[in-house]
Amino acid sequence: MEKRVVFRSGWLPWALLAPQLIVITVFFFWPASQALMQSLQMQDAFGSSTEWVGLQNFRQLFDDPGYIESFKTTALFSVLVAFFGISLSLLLAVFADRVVRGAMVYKTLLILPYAVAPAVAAVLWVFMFSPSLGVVSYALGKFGFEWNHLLNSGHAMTLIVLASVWKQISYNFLFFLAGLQSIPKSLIEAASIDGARPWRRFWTVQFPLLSPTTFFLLVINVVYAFFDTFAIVDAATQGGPGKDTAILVYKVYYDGFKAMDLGGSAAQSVVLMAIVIVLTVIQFRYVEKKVNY
Amino acid sequence: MAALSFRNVIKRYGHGAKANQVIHGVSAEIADREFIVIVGPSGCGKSTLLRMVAGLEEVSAGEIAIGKRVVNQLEPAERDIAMVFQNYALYPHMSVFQNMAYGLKIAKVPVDEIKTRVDKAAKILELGHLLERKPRELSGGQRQRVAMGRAIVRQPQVFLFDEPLSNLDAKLRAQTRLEIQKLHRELGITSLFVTHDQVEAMTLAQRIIVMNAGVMDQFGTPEEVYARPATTFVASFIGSPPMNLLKQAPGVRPGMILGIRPEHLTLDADGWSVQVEYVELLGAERLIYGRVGDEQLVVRADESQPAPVAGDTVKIAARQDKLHWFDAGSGKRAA
Amino acid sequence: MAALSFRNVIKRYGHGAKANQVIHGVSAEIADREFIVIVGPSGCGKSTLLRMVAGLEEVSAGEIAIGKRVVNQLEPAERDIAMVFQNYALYPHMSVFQNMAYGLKIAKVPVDEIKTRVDKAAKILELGHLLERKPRELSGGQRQRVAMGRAIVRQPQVFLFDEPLSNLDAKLRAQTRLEIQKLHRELGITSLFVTHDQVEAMTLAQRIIVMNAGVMDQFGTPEEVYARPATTFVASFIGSPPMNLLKQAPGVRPGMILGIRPEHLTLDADGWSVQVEYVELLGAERLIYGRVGDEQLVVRADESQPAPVAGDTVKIAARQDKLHWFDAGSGKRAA
Amino acid sequence: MVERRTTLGILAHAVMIVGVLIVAFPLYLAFVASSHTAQEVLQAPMSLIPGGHLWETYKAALFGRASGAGSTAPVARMMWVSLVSALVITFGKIAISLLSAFAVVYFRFPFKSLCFWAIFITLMLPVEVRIGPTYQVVSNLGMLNTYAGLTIPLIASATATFLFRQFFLTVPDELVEAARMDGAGPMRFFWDVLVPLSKTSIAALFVIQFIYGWNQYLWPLLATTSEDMYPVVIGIKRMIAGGEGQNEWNIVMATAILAMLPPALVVILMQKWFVKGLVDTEK
Amino acid sequence: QTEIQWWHSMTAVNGEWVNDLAKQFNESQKEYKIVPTYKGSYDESMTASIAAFRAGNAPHILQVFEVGTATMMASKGAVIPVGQVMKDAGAKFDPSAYISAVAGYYTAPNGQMLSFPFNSSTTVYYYNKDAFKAAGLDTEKAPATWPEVVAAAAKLKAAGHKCPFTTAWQGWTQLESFSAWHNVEFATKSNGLAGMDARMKINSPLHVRHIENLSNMAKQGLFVYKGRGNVPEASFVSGECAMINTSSGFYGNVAKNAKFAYGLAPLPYYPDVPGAPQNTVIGGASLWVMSGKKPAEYKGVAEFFKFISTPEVQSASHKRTGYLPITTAAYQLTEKSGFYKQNPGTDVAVTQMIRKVTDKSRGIRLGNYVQIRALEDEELEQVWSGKKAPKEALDSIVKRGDELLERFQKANKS
Ligand SMILES: Nc1ncnc2c1ncn2[C@@H]1O[C@H](COP(=O)(O)OP(=O)(O)OP(=O)(O)O)[C@@H](O)[C@H]1O
Ligand SMILES: Nc1ncnc2c1ncn2[C@@H]1O[C@H](COP(=O)(O)OP(=O)(O)OP(=O)(O)O)[C@@H](O)[C@H]1O
Ligand SMILES: O=P(O)(O)OC[C@@H](O)CO
Ligand SMILES: [Mg+2]
Ligand SMILES: [Mg+2]
Repeated sequence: MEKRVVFRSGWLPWALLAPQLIVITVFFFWPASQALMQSLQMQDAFGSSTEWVGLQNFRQLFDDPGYIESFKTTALFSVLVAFFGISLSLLLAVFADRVVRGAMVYKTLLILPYAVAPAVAAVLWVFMFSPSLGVVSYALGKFGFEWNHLLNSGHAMTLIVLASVWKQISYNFLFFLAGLQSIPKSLIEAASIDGARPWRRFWTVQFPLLSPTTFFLLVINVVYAFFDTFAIVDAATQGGPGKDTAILVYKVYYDGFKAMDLGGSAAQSVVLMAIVIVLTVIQFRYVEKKVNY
Repeated sequence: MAALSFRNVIKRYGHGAKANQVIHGVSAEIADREFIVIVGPSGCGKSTLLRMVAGLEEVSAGEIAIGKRVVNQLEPAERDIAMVFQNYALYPHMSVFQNMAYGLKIAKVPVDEIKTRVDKAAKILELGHLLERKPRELSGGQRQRVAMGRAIVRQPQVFLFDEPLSNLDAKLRAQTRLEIQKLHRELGITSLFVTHDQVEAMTLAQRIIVMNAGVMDQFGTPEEVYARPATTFVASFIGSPPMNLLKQAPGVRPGMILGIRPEHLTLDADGWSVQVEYVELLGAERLIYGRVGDEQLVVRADESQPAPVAGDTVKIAARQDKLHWFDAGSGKRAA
Repeated sequence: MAALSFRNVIKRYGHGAKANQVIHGVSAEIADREFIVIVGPSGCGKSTLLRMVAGLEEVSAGEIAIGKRVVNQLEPAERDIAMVFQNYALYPHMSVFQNMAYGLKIAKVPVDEIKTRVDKAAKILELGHLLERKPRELSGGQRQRVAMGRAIVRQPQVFLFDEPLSNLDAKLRAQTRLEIQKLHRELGITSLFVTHDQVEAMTLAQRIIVMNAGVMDQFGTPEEVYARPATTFVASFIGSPPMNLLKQAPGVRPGMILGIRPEHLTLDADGWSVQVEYVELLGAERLIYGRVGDEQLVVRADESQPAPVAGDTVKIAARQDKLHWFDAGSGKRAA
Repeated sequence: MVERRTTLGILAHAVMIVGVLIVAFPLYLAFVASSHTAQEVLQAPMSLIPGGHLWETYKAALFGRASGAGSTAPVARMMWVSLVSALVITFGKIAISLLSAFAVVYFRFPFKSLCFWAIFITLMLPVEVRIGPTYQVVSNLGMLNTYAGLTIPLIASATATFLFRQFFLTVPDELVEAARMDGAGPMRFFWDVLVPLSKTSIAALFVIQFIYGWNQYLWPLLATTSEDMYPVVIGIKRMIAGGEGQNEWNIVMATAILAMLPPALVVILMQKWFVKGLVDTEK
Repeated sequence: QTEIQWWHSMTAVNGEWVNDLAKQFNESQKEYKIVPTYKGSYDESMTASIAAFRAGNAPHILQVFEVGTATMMASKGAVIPVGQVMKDAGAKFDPSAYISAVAGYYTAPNGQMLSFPFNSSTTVYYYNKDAFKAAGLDTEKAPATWPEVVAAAAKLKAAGHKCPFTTAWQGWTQLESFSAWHNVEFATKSNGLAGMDARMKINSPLHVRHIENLSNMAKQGLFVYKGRGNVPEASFVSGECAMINTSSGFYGNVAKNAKFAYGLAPLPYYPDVPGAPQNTVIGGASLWVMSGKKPAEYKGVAEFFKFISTPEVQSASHKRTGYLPITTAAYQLTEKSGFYKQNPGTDVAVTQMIRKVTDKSRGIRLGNYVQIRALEDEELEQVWSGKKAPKEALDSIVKRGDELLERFQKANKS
């Protein structure tokens, strides 16, 4: 897309772009190419010996059932986070949209988790669900439900999903609310004159019209689940039990920084970058199309 | 198709101390198959009145009846009405066909019949080739027709239109006006049409309701409203340029207002001396703006009359059979 | 204040194979202090022409001169012009005062003088009490006046207006038209005013440029353009309802087109038989739509004439001194 | 809404109240825990009514008199580090993004689309995926344990540039034209018109970036090695070591609450702008 | 004043101890200042420091747990042997003053002491006497064998105890120490001490039997899993779990925070295994000196090491934390003070360690050991949760562990 009128200057645009270009070159492209290089190397922990190994790291990666497992874990986790994050916040937004009195109070309380760091969110949830001193696990115990995320991978997954969804709900909520409020009121009225009751109206009019917002949030939530939840996993389960909650970023970090397998970790970085680039392009295409019409 | 009655309808927005009454007791009986236009300046309560009929606003007091049913307590869906909105309110994510079919689908009309009815409406409105398009792929006029189509397929008792033409350009507006008239002739559905444009009102209406600040100033045929405006408000609102309303011109008694339309003033006759301020040429005719004493005056003159220029003083006479007299206090028609 | 010349101006968008020529050699001499309106349908190149004068678009070929200076190569700011945009393009974050003062501030006009000039302009436009407001706190008409004020304070050689009234409602539009005229009388600055509304063109212009698909069809006073349209395009574009253009009516030779304005047709005379299709009442007069043979026809009749209804057949005659003849091939005026 | 029925209204309130209760519960719990002594918190289940040790706990947290597991560094200092880095990230990102978006939207120049893609490819690639090499780059540049190291690498992403670009595209062309007619050059236009117009977008980005900067975890975990450069989020994690029972949960929770306060304030005070800025520009 | 950075992983009581040591040293002289920084758990701080080293930003002194020893040893040029540091600084340094089991572990084949044995520990057994009493068990006689542990646990459970037995550092206590204690191989090549080509051996029938035993306990609720690393220790202090296998270095914490009577005892064993009990392996951590610093700074490091190896400091540390006294002199000093008499069980760790060692029990030093620990955790968790059979899990540890060992061998071959 282009502006009709543009300024003419040979050097000015470059001067304007310079800070950004410098920063991304030094802190993005350089490291990224570094990652690419390292993915083809094998190094000892202290970096004193380096050996080119071609695609061996990648081969090893995809031969490793643990990695494939981690893919599945990530997929499951992202789907759960995106699904619950989006649907719960949509539910809240739909009702918040109806509420007139007290709306401000509800809204303010609902957006608070946005301010909480993922790492802190995990701490809060671990604290609630700790098998020995958690208030919630205690309450669950009273109902005869033994909560133990240390051994039960279902529980562990539930815990990180809960914490991640909780953390993300505010953000989604804000967008949905804004999205709902930007749907022209007359459309709702038209639908009600057409005979649609609230439930039907929601599914046939409001929800389809929210689809740009939903799509946007879907991408954001998936990216969030892929990356920003590292802190949650690290603080809540450390990938356990077994490797049942070791999502991809956690594994990158773990293999690179804990296991000191730089080549393997770099190879994983490269794979992740590829995934994200695909996501970016999809998102970009979509946004671009949308702005055009 | 049904008659429509307003019985002392009142509308207040807000509650208690903050309540703000915007409709002050409107009563009107609209016959079956009639085409009624509600006209009035912005904020006078036209939309509010219409939306009460639609069920989009609650009636604060009084009754609205469609046919024999008082509908005050019914949901919009239960009133058997259809409405065309100013911005059309087409569902942007549905095709033209889906837009028109939506209401029928909800009413569980069989698929076959939906198709027949939509096709028929599309044919009437010449939308046949556009059925698969999305609203954003249509021009303003086409969108407007889809909005009408959506109303038509429902075969409702009453059509409601809230300024449906105001987003169209002048040419399209004129053309759509004709289409609406044609449609009404064909379908004969009782219609309530809101506009603030008096030309629209005059050309479309069988009867006009002139609203003024929440009050119904006049309810009559276009001819009546034009020829015998019930209040100074109606007199000045209907007709362009508006009727000259004179308080101090020679021959006007105190406490009275004399109304005379610009086209009923003749140049070069034996009458008031008018100072010409400027002249506007409108194709076939001229508007001459002038001043008699302290009062502004407009004369509409055609080519056959002489053409004064700004600064001239001309003599002007009014056709005596076209004088309107109003009470200066109430603004009501005196004779 | 300065004269303005177009010398065989051509405009192409794009380059090479994709080039798209939209202005095909326009030449015109506009005198100092003249008020020129450029009128034509959407997409005919009006804005493009104006924007070339402003320096917002490059001239592909030909010359534009302001006063004695060819301005083709000058930056907009150097051309000593001011422009009023359709959407006003007010700086939303600046107050009215700041909006008007911005250009002067950049030109480093001393603060005192800025103040004087803005105040003066504000007074002329009755904006004095609004100077501290932000554009969003103004009504459409007020915004329009601010946009004009911004142009005025610059005391430019030439005023450019790109459909500045099209966002206003009918009443305000009429009123603003008068204000622009008054302003032009007072300041006498050469003005180029773009519109697609022929009424606006007729009422405002000293001379009208009628554009049609990148070509200047006619350049003349409103009276000339109305009374002696140079092409069928001009004939049908100017006047509402437009001139009837008949190819097959009795008495029209093949290869020719007969033009006759609706107001020059009289009912009940000894002439063509016309089948009335419907009648539109416009306050003081009626538009009678009918058909003579295969051709559509509109008659404008005032109250004094009889009032046929749809379905009637009436006799219609044309005033012989008001006939226009065009060549059917080129569309050019024959007589 | 169209329906007048009160049942729906009541349902709406009910859903909101349940939602708010669930969403706010963890925060309430944290607050309650921070008002008890460490021993009281360990009483499974902990009392759900606030205790009387609020002030002591916060004092201990803020000034580092805790004696529990892990780090006992004063939270006040960490808050300061967090604040500085969050602000540097926020303003740095907004500043460079405004400039580059301006260049990309309002100029035509060679290799424009290359630059464009180079910038936007960084849009969603978070530091996490190139964490190792980035760490090395930063350490090669000697920026570990500095505010620069803590912040600049996080500035290297295009989110803000993208947002501004989207916004600039919605600014009517006529405004540039009017400015040009008024004699304004590019930079003049940028400062006098574009930046003031971008206020809402800037505000929205301020919120997003502030939160983003404040809540960083993985990067500071690596980029800081000295305790007086720990941001508060790391501080919290550092306080938890060696099992639930050993941690002074009251202090941990007090710190969590403290760590939340500044971003929460930013979010609450700016929520109106935040959404507006994002929605107006189509994300 | 020369600042010396010291990164450690000591928390709670042990964290206070470390800070106090630094403070005492800093107050004892004016020239140097030790700055201790908590860098997270053992594995966290180790990886953080390696990363820091690569970035040229390593601390002077780094506390690395025994698991990281092989990695540190293999690092070429990253560390300076402690022996060297002391020699260069002209400090008197006599390796023979150290308890041989400890010194041996950190000494290179050429006899050079590589790191300073700072907080060496070994696995011991803690039990809650109050809980034992409530369950009708003999509070003065801890269960000595695994069958006795099971029986005791069953009684505790019957008495309503929710967590009769747990273990911290499950890999260390239940596989590594377990192997040495029963004199079976954990890995070939003398558990890695004799070369980088060692391979895992922990799927032997005895190992399987033990894990099966624990797994059954878990099923019956006699053993409750409380997490990785030292995390489970908290559940003992809080009284939730009545018995725990963990480091002797946990003593200080228990002594300070336990609100109940407790006892220390040797690790349990299987009485039918010949040679059991043998001895336990060393745990805890040692201090490594990183390369690339200024001579003056190394001098300070040497001074500090000298300070903390004085018998007085050593003995005080031992008493305070439960870590082993690493010099014979310190042990004797402690004994003389009557500490062991007053605090029965505190000598368990020492006596367990100083028995005669075999090739299978001298210690364990493997490459990529950190990850092997991690996969021990992962696999064992699968067993406790019933998702994998013990044999299957142990086989998997062997297989995956061998891969890691191979990789390490390859990456460090030259
Ligand atoms: N929801 C509302 N709450 C309070 N007052 C309202 C509401 N809707 C309309 N009003 C007020 O009621 C009066 C009538 O409004 P209404 O929309 O009916 O006017 P209108 O005649 O349709 O005007 P327009 O031609 O501008 O559409 C106005 O004064 C308006 O401010
Ligand atoms: N930037 C451009 N690039 C390519 N073609 C253009 C551009 N701007 C205008 N055109 C084309 O030039 C022609 C004339 O456009 P212009 O805007 O001058 O029309 P206009 O007479 O002002 O119409 P309107 O009344 O709709 O404003 C149109 O066909 C238009 O599509
Ligand atoms: O708790 P510590 O300090 O004795 O250390 C235990 C570690 O050796 C386990 O590998
Ligand atoms: Mg209205
Ligand atoms: Mg135009």
